[in-house]
Amino acid sequence: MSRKPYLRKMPKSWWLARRSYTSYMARELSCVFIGAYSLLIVVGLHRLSQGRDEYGAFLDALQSPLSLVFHAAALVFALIHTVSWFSLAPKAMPLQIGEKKLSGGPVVLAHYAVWIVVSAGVLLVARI
Amino acid sequence: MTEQTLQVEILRYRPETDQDPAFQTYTVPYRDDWVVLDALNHIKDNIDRTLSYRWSCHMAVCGSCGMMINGEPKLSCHAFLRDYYPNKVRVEPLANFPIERDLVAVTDDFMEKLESVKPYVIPQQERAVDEGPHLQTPAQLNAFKQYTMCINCLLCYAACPQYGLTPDFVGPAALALAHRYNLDTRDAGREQRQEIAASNEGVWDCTFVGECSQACPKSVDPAAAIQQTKIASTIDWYKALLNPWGKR
Amino acid sequence: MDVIETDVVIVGAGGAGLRAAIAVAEADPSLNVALTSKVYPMRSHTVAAEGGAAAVIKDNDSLENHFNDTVTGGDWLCDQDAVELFINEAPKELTRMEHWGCPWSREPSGHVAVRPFGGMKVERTWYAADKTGFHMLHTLFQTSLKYPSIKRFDEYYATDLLVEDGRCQGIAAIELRSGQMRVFAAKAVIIATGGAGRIFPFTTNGGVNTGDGAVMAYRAGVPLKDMEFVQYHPTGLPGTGILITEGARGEGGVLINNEGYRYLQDYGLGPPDPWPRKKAMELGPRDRLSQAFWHEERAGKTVATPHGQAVHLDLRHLGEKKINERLPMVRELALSYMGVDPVFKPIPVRPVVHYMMGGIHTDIDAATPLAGLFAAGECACVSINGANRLGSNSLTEILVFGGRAGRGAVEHVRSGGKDVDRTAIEEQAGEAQKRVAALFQKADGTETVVGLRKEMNHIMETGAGIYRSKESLEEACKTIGELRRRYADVRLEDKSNVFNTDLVQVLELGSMLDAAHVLAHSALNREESRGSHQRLDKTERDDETYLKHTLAHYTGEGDPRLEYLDVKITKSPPGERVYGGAAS
Amino acid sequence: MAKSNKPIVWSLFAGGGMLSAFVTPVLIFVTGLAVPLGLMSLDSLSYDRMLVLAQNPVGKIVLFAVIFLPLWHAAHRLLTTLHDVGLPKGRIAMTACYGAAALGSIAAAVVLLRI
Ligand SMILES: Cc1cc2nc3c(=O)[nH]c(=O)nc-3n(C[C@H](O)[C@H](O)[C@H](O)COP(=O)(O)OP(=O)(O)OC[C@H]3O[C@@H](n4cnc5c(N)ncnc54)[C@H](O)[C@@H]3O)c2cc1C
Ligand code: SF4
Ligand code: F3S
Ligand code: FES
Repeated sequence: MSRKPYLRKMPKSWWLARRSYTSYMARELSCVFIGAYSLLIVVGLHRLSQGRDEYGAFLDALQSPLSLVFHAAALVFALIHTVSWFSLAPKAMPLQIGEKKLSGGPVVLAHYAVWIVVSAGVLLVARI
Repeated sequence: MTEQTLQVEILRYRPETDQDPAFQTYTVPYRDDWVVLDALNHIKDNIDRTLSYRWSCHMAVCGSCGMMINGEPKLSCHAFLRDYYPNKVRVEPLANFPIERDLVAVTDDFMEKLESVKPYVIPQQERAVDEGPHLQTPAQLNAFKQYTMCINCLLCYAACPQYGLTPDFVGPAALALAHRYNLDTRDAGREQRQEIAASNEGVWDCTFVGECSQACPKSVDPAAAIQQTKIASTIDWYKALLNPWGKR
Repeated sequence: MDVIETDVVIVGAGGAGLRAAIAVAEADPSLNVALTSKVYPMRSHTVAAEGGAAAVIKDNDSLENHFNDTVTGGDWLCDQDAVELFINEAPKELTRMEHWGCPWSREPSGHVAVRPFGGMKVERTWYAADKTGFHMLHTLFQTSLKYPSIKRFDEYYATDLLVEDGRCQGIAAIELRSGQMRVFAAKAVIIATGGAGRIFPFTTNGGVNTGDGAVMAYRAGVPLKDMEFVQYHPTGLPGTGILITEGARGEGGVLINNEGYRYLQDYGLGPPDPWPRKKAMELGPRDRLSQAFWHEERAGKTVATPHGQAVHLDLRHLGEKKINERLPMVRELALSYMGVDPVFKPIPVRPVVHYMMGGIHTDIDAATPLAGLFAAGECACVSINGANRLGSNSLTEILVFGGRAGRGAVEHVRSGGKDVDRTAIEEQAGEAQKRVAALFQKADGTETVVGLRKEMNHIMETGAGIYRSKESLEEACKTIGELRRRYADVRLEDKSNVFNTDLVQVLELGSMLDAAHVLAHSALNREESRGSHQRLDKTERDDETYLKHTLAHYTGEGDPRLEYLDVKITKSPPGERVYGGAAS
Repeated sequence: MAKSNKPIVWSLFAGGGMLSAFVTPVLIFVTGLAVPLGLMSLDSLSYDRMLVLAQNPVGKIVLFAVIFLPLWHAAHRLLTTLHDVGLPKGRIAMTACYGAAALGSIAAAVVLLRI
C-alpha cells in the first residue's frame, strides 16, 4: 500500500497557538479561583464556629498582602467567568417568537441586568 | 508596472516520498478578487502539477475546500487574497485530521460519526405519498432551519480542540445535524439519536470552547445545538431518575 | 486486481445517483448497491442548484400547464410521452423528498410554497430558500445512510464500463486515495455523472462536471443524444461564472442595459408592465434571454467590467427585507464575489454555460440501448428537456428518472438473471489499467493538460457558443479533432499514486474532449435554429428535416457517426413559441 | 455506547457556573478586597453578623449553596482543564477533582450544622 496518512499530534501548548484558545483557557482557569474561594469560605465558617477570637484572626489574615493578591486575581478571573458565561448564555436558550428567531443580544443584556441588581443587593446588605 | 505578487506557503506531504510534511513556498500573481483557491489553481496549472487539494463548486456551498489558512480553518474558495496581501498566506490541511496528501485530509472519521447519529427523518408512522406533504409552518421550519445549513466542510472539527484531544468525540457538525432532526416536526427519532448524542462521546466531551461556531461559514452554530442537547439530556436523566419505571 | 462484487453499481452520487441508490434499496433490500463517486456525495454539483424544482401541487395549476410549458420551452424537441410521465411523477417525487425531511419553504398555513420560474405559465417551483439543490442533495445523502444495502465508495474515479456479451457487467474505477484500480462486477450499472459544463471557459458548473460518465457510455458504444443543445443561463457573475438564480427574477428583479433600459422588450418578450408577469420579459425562457444579451453586446449597450461585458440585474426595488428573506444567498454571493450589495446596487451579470440538454440516449425507463446499463440525471437524455430545458425541471428530473433507473436496474437484475462473466471483465479492466499505466510510463509527453484545456475552452466558446454558424462550427470540429489527436501526447507530471489529482485532470480532459467533439459535430450537422441551438446561417426552425434527435455514435479516432431519431409527439404538434404579451 | 451519568455532574457544573457568574465577583470583592482594604467597614463581616447569618436556617442554605455549587462547578471544570493541558482523562484525575469537591461540600455541611 502506498498510503501513509500522516497523523499530527496536538502539542500540549495548543492553547497558546490561537488567541481564542488562550482566552478559553483563561476562562477555564477561573475555576481554580472559584473553587479556592469556595474552600476559603468553608475555612471562614469553620473559624466562625470556633469562636470570636479565631474568627477575628481569620479576618486579620484576609488583610495580609498574600490574601489581597489572591483576591485581586480571583476577582479578575471571576469576572472573566461572568462575562464569558453571559456571552454564551443565549446558545443554551434559543428564543423564537412566531417565525422570527431572536438574536442573543437581549438575553445577554437581561443577564447583565440581573447581575447588576444582585451585586448591588449584596453590596447594600453588606453595608447595613 | 511590475505585477503585484503574493507568496503562498503550502504544507506539502507526499506519502510515497516524504517522511514528514514540510512547507513549500510559491509566488502567485495578486488579484484583489482572487480567493486562496484561485491561487492554488494557479499554482497547479502553471507552477506545480503535483499539488493536491480538493475543490469543486468555487462558491462556498460544496464544502470540499476547507483548509487552515494562516492557522484559521477557512473555505479556500471564500478566503480572499485581499485580506492577507501583502503578507504571506500559509495554507495547511484541516487540523485534527490525518493528512492523506498535501492539502487533502482523511475525513472518514466524520462520515462514520455522521452516520452514527442517524441524520434522517425517523417518522412516528410512515406516511404514504398519496397523503401529500406534511404541514409545517414557517415558524416550525425556522426552529431547525439554521441547523440544516451545514455543508459538512468540517471547519468546526478543525477548530475544536476537544476533537483534537479526544478523537472519539462525535463532534460539532454531527451533533448539530442530530439536533436538526430532533427539532423537525416530522421526526420522532430523538430517542434513537440520543444513544449516541447523549453518550460520553457525544455532547459530554464538548467543553463549550465555542470555536466551532466561530469557524462555521454557514452560521450553523453547532455550539448552541450541543448546549441545548446537554440541557435536554440532563432533563431526560432527571426525569428517568424521578420515574424509574417510566420508559427508558 | 481487487474485485468488488455487487448487484448494482452506480457511478455518481449526486442527486440522480443517490435517488437511484435509494430506489434500489427500497425496491429490494436484498440487493447490494455500490455507490461510487469521484467526490464525496455532498460535494456533487447538485449542491449548487439554487432556484427550485418544478411539480404541480397547487390548485391554480394543472399537469397540462406543466406539460405545455415543458414542451414549448423545449421547442418541441422533447419526447412527449416522457414529458407526460415526468410531470405525473414529479409531485410524488417532491412529496417524497418532503417526507424525507427536505426543508421546503412554506406558506403561513404550513403548505409547501411555490415560486414562478422563467417560461412558466403558473408558478410551480418548490424551493428551499435559494439553496434548493443543496437541501435536496443533503436530504438525499442523509436519507441514503439509512439503508444498509447501500455501500459507498467515495472518491473513486470511474474510467471504463465493462461490457461483455452485449451486456454491461460492471465498471473499472480508480480508488483515489491509493491510486489502485478496482473492478466493480455488477449485474446492472447506472450512470449518474452529471453535466459537462467545464468544456466551456465560462460556466456555472463545478470543477467536477467534466462529462466523464456520458463519455464512458459513448466509448462503450452507447449513442449520445442531442449534444448540440447547451443551455446558457442569462445571469452569471462575470469572472467566476457563479450563478445568480432565476429566483431573483421570479421575485421581481429586472435586467437593464447600460442605458438603464429593460431591453428584453425589444426581443419579443414585452411589454414590460405589469411586472412580475409569467412567461414575459425577465421570466422568458433562458435561451431567449441569453440571445438578447448577445445582441445588446453587439449593439454596444452592455456594461464593461474587468471580466468582460455585462448587463445589470437590478433588485434594489425589492428592498432589503425581501432580499434577505427570499434571496439571502444571492446577496451573499454578490457581496463576496463581486463586492456589490444588491440592496444598493445592481449586480453585473452575463450569460454563462449552465446545462447540457443532451446526454446518454435512454428511453423513458432510463434504460440505454446497452443491456444492463441505465443512466439518469444531467448526463442522460430521455428527452424531457428538448432543445432548451425549462428552468427547475432538472432537479425534478434527477428524482423522477433517478428513481426509475434504480427500479429499472432492480427489474433487470431480477429478470436478467445471467451471471457476470468475471474472467472477461477482469481482462477488460486489465486493459483499462494498462491505459492508465501507460500515462505513468510515458517518459515525456509534449502536451500539457492546461494548454489543451485552454484551447478547447476557447474554441468551444467562439465556435459553439450562444450563436453558431457553419464556419464557426467547422472550425470547432477541426480544432477539437486536432486537440483529440494531440491529447495522445499529453504529459502526466505527477507520477505518484496517492490522491493524484493530476491524473484525474488528465482523464477528465480526455472525457471533455470527446464530449466537445460530439457537441461540435452534432451542432454542425443540425442546420436549423431551435431552442438553445441558434445558427446565424440557418435562423429558422426546420421541422421538416430536424424534428429529430441527434444520435452520435463513437467511432474511435474518427468523427462521430450521426443518426437521427424521430421525436415522439403525442398531443402537442409543433407550434410557435410565444412569450411576452402574446403568451397571456 | 454506555448511557452516560454525566448529567449529574454537568447539572451541578451548570448550576454552579450560573450561580458564580452572578455572585462570586461581588462576594470576592466584598470579603477579599473591600473590607480588608477598609473600603467598607469591618462591621460588614463582623463576628456577630456572620453568626446570625450562619445560624439562621435560610442563611445556612444560602451559604451552603454558595459553597457547594461553585465548588462542583470548579471541580468539573478543573477536570476538563487538566485534560486540556495534557493529563489523561482517567480515574485518578476524576477521583481527585470530584473527591475534593465532595470533601469540601461535606466539610461545609458539617461546619454549617455545627454552628
Ligand atoms: C449553479 C447551478 C444552479 C442550478 N439550479 C437549478 C435549479 O434551480 N433548478 C433545477 O431544476 N436545476 C438547476 N440546475 C441543474 C441541476 O442542478 C443539475 O442538472 C442536477 O443537479 C444534476 O444532477 P446529477 O445528479 O445529474 O449530477 P451531479 O449532482 O453533478 O452529480 C454527478 C456525480 O457524478 C460523479 N462523477 C462524475 N464523474 C465521475 C467519475 N468519472 N467517476 C465517478 N463518479 C463520477 C460526481 O462525483 C457526482 O457525484 C442548476 C445547475 C447549476 C450548475
Ligand atoms: S457546522 Fe458549519 S463548520 Fe461545521 S461542518 Fe457544518 S457548515 Fe462546516
Ligand atoms: S469548539 Fe468544540 S468543545 Fe464544543 S462548543 Fe464547539 S464542539
Ligand atoms: S469549492 Fe466548494 S466550498 Fe469551496
